[in-house]
Amino acid sequence: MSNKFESLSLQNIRKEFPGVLALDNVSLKAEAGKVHALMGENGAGKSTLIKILSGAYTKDAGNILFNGKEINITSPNDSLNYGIKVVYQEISLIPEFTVGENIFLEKFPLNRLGAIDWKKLYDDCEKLLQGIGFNLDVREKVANLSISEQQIIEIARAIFQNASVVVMDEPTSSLTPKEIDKLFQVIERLKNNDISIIYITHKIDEIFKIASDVTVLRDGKFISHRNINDTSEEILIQDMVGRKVDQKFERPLNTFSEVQMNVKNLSTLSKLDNISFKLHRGEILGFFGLMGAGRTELAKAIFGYDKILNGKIEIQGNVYEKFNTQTMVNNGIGYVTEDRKGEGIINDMNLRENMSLPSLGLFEKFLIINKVKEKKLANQYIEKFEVKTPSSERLITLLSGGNQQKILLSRWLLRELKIIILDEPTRGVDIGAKTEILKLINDLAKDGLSVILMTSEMNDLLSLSDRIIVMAGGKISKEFSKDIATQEEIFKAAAI
Amino acid sequence: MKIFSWLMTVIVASTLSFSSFANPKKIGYIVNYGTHEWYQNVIFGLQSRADELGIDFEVMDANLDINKQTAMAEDFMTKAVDVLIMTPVNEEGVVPILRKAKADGTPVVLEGNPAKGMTTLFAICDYDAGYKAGDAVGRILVSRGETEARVMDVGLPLLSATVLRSLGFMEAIAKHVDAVKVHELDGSGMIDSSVEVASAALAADSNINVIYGINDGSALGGLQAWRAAGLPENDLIVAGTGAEGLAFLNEMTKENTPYLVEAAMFPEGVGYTGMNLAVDLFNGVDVPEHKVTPTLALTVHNYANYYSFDKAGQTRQINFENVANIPTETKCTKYASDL
Amino acid sequence: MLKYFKSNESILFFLLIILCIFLSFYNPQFYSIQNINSILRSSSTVMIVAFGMTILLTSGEVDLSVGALMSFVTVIVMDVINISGSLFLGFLAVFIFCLMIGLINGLVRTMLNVNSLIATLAMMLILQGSVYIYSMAAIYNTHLLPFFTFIGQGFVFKIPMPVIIMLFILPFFIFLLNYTKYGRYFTAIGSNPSSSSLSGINNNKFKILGFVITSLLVGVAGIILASLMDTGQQGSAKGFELIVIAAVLLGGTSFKGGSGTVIGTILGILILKVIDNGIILMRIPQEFQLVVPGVILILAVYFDTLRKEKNV
Amino acid sequence: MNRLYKYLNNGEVALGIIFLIIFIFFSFASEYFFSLRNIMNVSGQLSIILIASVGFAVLLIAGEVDISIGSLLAFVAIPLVQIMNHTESVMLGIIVCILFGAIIGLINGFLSIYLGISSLIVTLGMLFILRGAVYLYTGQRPISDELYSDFFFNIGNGKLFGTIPYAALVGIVILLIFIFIMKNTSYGRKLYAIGGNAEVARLAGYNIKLLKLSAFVICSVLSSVSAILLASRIGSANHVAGDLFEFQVVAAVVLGGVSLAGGIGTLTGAALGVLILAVISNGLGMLNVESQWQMVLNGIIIILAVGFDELKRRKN
Repeated sequence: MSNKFESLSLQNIRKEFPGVLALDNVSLKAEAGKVHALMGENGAGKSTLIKILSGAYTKDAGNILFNGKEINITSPNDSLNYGIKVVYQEISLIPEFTVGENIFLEKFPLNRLGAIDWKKLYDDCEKLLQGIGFNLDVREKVANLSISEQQIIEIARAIFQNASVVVMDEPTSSLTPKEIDKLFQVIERLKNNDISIIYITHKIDEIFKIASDVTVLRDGKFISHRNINDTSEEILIQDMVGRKVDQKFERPLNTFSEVQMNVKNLSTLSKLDNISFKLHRGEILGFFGLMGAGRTELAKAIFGYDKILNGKIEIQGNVYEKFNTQTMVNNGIGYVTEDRKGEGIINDMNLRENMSLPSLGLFEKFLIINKVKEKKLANQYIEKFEVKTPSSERLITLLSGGNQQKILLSRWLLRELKIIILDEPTRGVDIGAKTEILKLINDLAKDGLSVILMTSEMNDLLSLSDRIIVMAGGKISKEFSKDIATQEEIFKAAAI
Repeated sequence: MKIFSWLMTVIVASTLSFSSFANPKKIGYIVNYGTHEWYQNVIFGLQSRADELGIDFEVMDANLDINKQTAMAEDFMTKAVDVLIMTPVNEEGVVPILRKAKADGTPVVLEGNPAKGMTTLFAICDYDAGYKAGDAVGRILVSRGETEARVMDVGLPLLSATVLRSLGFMEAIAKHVDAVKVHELDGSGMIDSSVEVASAALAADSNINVIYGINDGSALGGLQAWRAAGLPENDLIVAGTGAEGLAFLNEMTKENTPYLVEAAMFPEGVGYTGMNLAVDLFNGVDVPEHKVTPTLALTVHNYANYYSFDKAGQTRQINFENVANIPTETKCTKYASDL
Repeated sequence: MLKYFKSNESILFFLLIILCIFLSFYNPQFYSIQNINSILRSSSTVMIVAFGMTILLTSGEVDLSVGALMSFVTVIVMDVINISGSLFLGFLAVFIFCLMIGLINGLVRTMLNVNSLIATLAMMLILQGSVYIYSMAAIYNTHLLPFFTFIGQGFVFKIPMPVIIMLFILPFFIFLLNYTKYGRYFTAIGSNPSSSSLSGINNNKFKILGFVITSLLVGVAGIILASLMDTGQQGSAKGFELIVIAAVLLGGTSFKGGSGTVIGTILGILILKVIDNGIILMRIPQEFQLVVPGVILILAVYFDTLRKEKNV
Repeated sequence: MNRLYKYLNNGEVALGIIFLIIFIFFSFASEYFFSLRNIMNVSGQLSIILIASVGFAVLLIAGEVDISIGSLLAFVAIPLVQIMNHTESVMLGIIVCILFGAIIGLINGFLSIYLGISSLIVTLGMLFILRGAVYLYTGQRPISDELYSDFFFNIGNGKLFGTIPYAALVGIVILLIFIFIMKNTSYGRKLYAIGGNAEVARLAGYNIKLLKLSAFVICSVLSSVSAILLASRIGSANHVAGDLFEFQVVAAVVLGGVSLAGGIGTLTGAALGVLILAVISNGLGMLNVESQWQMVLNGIIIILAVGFDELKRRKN
């Protein structure tokens, strides 16, 4: 690979899975020194395309050209040899390894005896990280780092040695604005080194900051390739969704009186420190916090998943000091996790079974589950949310992330609910589904459901929340009512 | 008090030293399967004699782990026992131990089967024990006017000792009537596996009139399988081996039981003899290479001479004297090496 | 009925039929009532315990202490009935003891968070040792209660009692795993414990329940075994845990939790037992009783893997 | 302070402290325990389990398991003793024995990796198959060492300068080599990586199948080394050898903090696990504790030690 990298072309790529045509005649050209954005809803085929590039899948038809010459990628090794590096959306690091080990995972530096040269490894690693503007303890175990720090390691790993193409799959989804800025600087540097970047994101504003070209896929098909100067937000959304959507979303100023849940002085061993707040009936309470602020921890503590050290929760007059998830579910609370794969879906179950898991009591008569009734209700929600599946009896693992998320939401909505805790409900969800989900949240609140909305999407937060609580370092740092909340103020409160 | 006990010790010690032979102070016994009833009774016999002689007697249980047995031999040598008694988990496995013990100067007495490099052994004759039971069964068959013995042998091919028992049993019967081994089974020496394999075998062919078990569990397992299959017991004869514990006494003393013969091996007697042998070896007395311990075919008529059995209290008491008076071979008819 | 056979089960069913046909050609005795009864009787204790083990494996746990517990049960039941002369007290003692052991296994697993493979391995050692602390000698039947003998050795309409007991328990587990929420919960807990907990399921409660059910079933099997042996025998049921686990795995339950069926388990046990029986019928060296199940286990799981790969 | 806390929280240090407490306890409780002779004996005795445990731990770290090692112990001793008896060459016997071990490792690995059958199932099947094969081949009679050579005797029974058992030396050398490999070579780190997250490792371009296969072979080969030591100690290829050996190894390795889920744990920890169980066994024997109590105590200690470790992990 001594010759200089110029371009990588994917031509008429086709990939079929049993029953699904994942990619149909898709083409894309990545050129040295340019950022090529790849967009599309969930299930559009972006992940499949990347996996073909990285050698995780092999294509059924089509060509891959490297500097104009056809190449064969049949294994991750082939891909790495051509300098194609992928930064995956899901963290793909070894948690028990140190930062340095993870970055040099592909090739450990060896000394003359053939053993790992630890000093060189850590020295090089430190240099590399400083070179791209990040400071991390290279000897720390990755398991002890925050998600955003892990994301940085992913990126560093991809670029540490002779990359020609770096594929980034939603790299900013868990980064703070400051870190995103740094990432963009890194991308600029890569561009200057004639490296090509394939950049996948849902955040349209990012594209206009860094990309030169945009390719849009929909349902496994190639839709458009546009120069960034020839396009606009509206056009891109239309390309992705296939129809015009109103992305803007407003919620009128509301006042609430009936307290649904009262959290008092909640603390946990791990992070939370003396958290108190009230949640009203029909209210959407937004929570904002940077990585490590303790939002997810709070959600899990309230829901009874993590043990609390002290404090209590009052729900409609009942006071709980000791409780588990069962207590909360019985009290009409639901929780949608941010970690769909790890904590959400159950692989061995189909859609129906995944959906009805917490609510089997609804279908139970004399201990027997009425499967007909269960199926009916499941199908109702599959239709309502336009889940793309041939039937409710399909294994959930065969669905795309967005569709899985819809099932997980349905898991709670098909039962009588008073409060729902949503942790990043739109993460990794395409724009079409995202708007649907946001609208649904609004409708549910109108019907009297109380919503705790934890999201990093500032727009969603501001447009939906009736109040916003900002967390930092496991504490509540500030509370805003809808009318006075601004993006700047929120960031200020979060960055304490 | 302390002075008194000290004085006693001195007196006892000095009297002992005046006698022509000094008893060993400490003897260790590595048992292969110490929780088994048979070995419980062997240990009882060893301990009884050790107590009589004032010997400190310790037991370690290899629990059928051949690796552990080697480690335990080393441990006993560390504990500086005067004599080491061993029932090998497997007789071939102790050859290196014997070599080490020789280098260490620890005399070793084996129980059970001979091994290369050993000095002395105390054991029953497995072949002869089986033979005696077979002989008794043969007589009963003749007295019943039967001309053929159709035998289900609930055996244990894992051990040469148990194979010898089956062999002796069959050869003795053949002296009286035609002997056919209809089934040759591996009951693992356990009652539950014996029930299982015997059930299957009886389903294949239940034209049987003799069940032989290489130990009590195997014999009872065979009998239980027979009962569970709902077969008539009138013409059946069951013979077990070992007189390991209470099992055969319980069954044999029932009304109308087919369990008529037990090749008794008197484990308590085995232990008692073994302790004497160990003391002799320690004292440099000329010991036989194989000290045979008594065996006898027990029936409901003669068992009381050797065991007083309390059925309600579930205890048995051996009569060491009567057992010692049983005429005993000086040499076995067949050994493992003859197989 | 056919609807309840998932594909894996049909493979096993097919295998079983072939085995039976083969054996009956070889030895017509195979189809004698006596032989079938012998197979079914020796299968029934394994099956009874395997119902519980299926639940445990489905929920991602395992219990290696079943064999040791079973032999302990034979000793307890015989001893207590001997002393009290009451079947009821004997059974009560067994079930209280089993309940306790199941609870301890479950609590060690959930509260101390010890991997169940290790926790129950340790329990196996503890039970194997403590049964001799309870009594060094085997306990013989001195109560001579006819009903006790009937449990293991009796027949009803020519069907052995252990089989009838098994058939009595079986529908309960088919019902439990297929038609109630508990079946779903066990699957969910085994497949993704975080998710099931976040769905309001008390994982620990159901895991403990799984251990307790298994132990109680061991109690039933142990009573049958005691009756069959007419003895309370320490050291009996040696290697029983491996047979049960092998049969459940052969039946298509995954060791990683999440999928398992009672029908599959039953087929797995029947296959293993028919092989055992066939080896004796055909008078093949009994050593093959070790080799053949090993090969079958690997092959069956291999076919299952192939089938699953095709489906994805 | 923080550093001290971190240090004490390290699993191996905690195990080391447990070991020391046990060691000191037995030293005071038994007059025989704390003697050079006994300590040397124990170090020789535990080496059989130690060597197999090293291999087993390597395989566990790589995310697979092999519970057929007990049967393997009995199986590979057969070619060892047979060849020794027939050719009078101990070395040839050892080589063929290890070769047999490697082949079984390859078979286990092939079935689980290339055919995709869970390694637990494959090796459970292999456990039955190998034991059955041993019974069939030997007719359940041990094959004794008829060569009776000093060299072979000394492998498992001899002592360097009359004090240090050769077996212990073999064990320590193998342990140190593999500690080094697992810690400081890219091969070792790759095994950790595939055990920790196989998908990540695959995307990093590792040949996972080959790496896992090699771990199977290491496990089987090291178990074969254990088999050689055992054969020397029992002077035969014995059909009852290695029964329930796999349980002892699993208990020791997990006690040592190696995770059954793969990717976590160290060989130092595994060795400490072996050491603790061996010392307890020896100490209780020295105290003349009855075997049934030994079993009970062993069970309780395993639960407490692993439970304590887990609780501590959860607190963090």
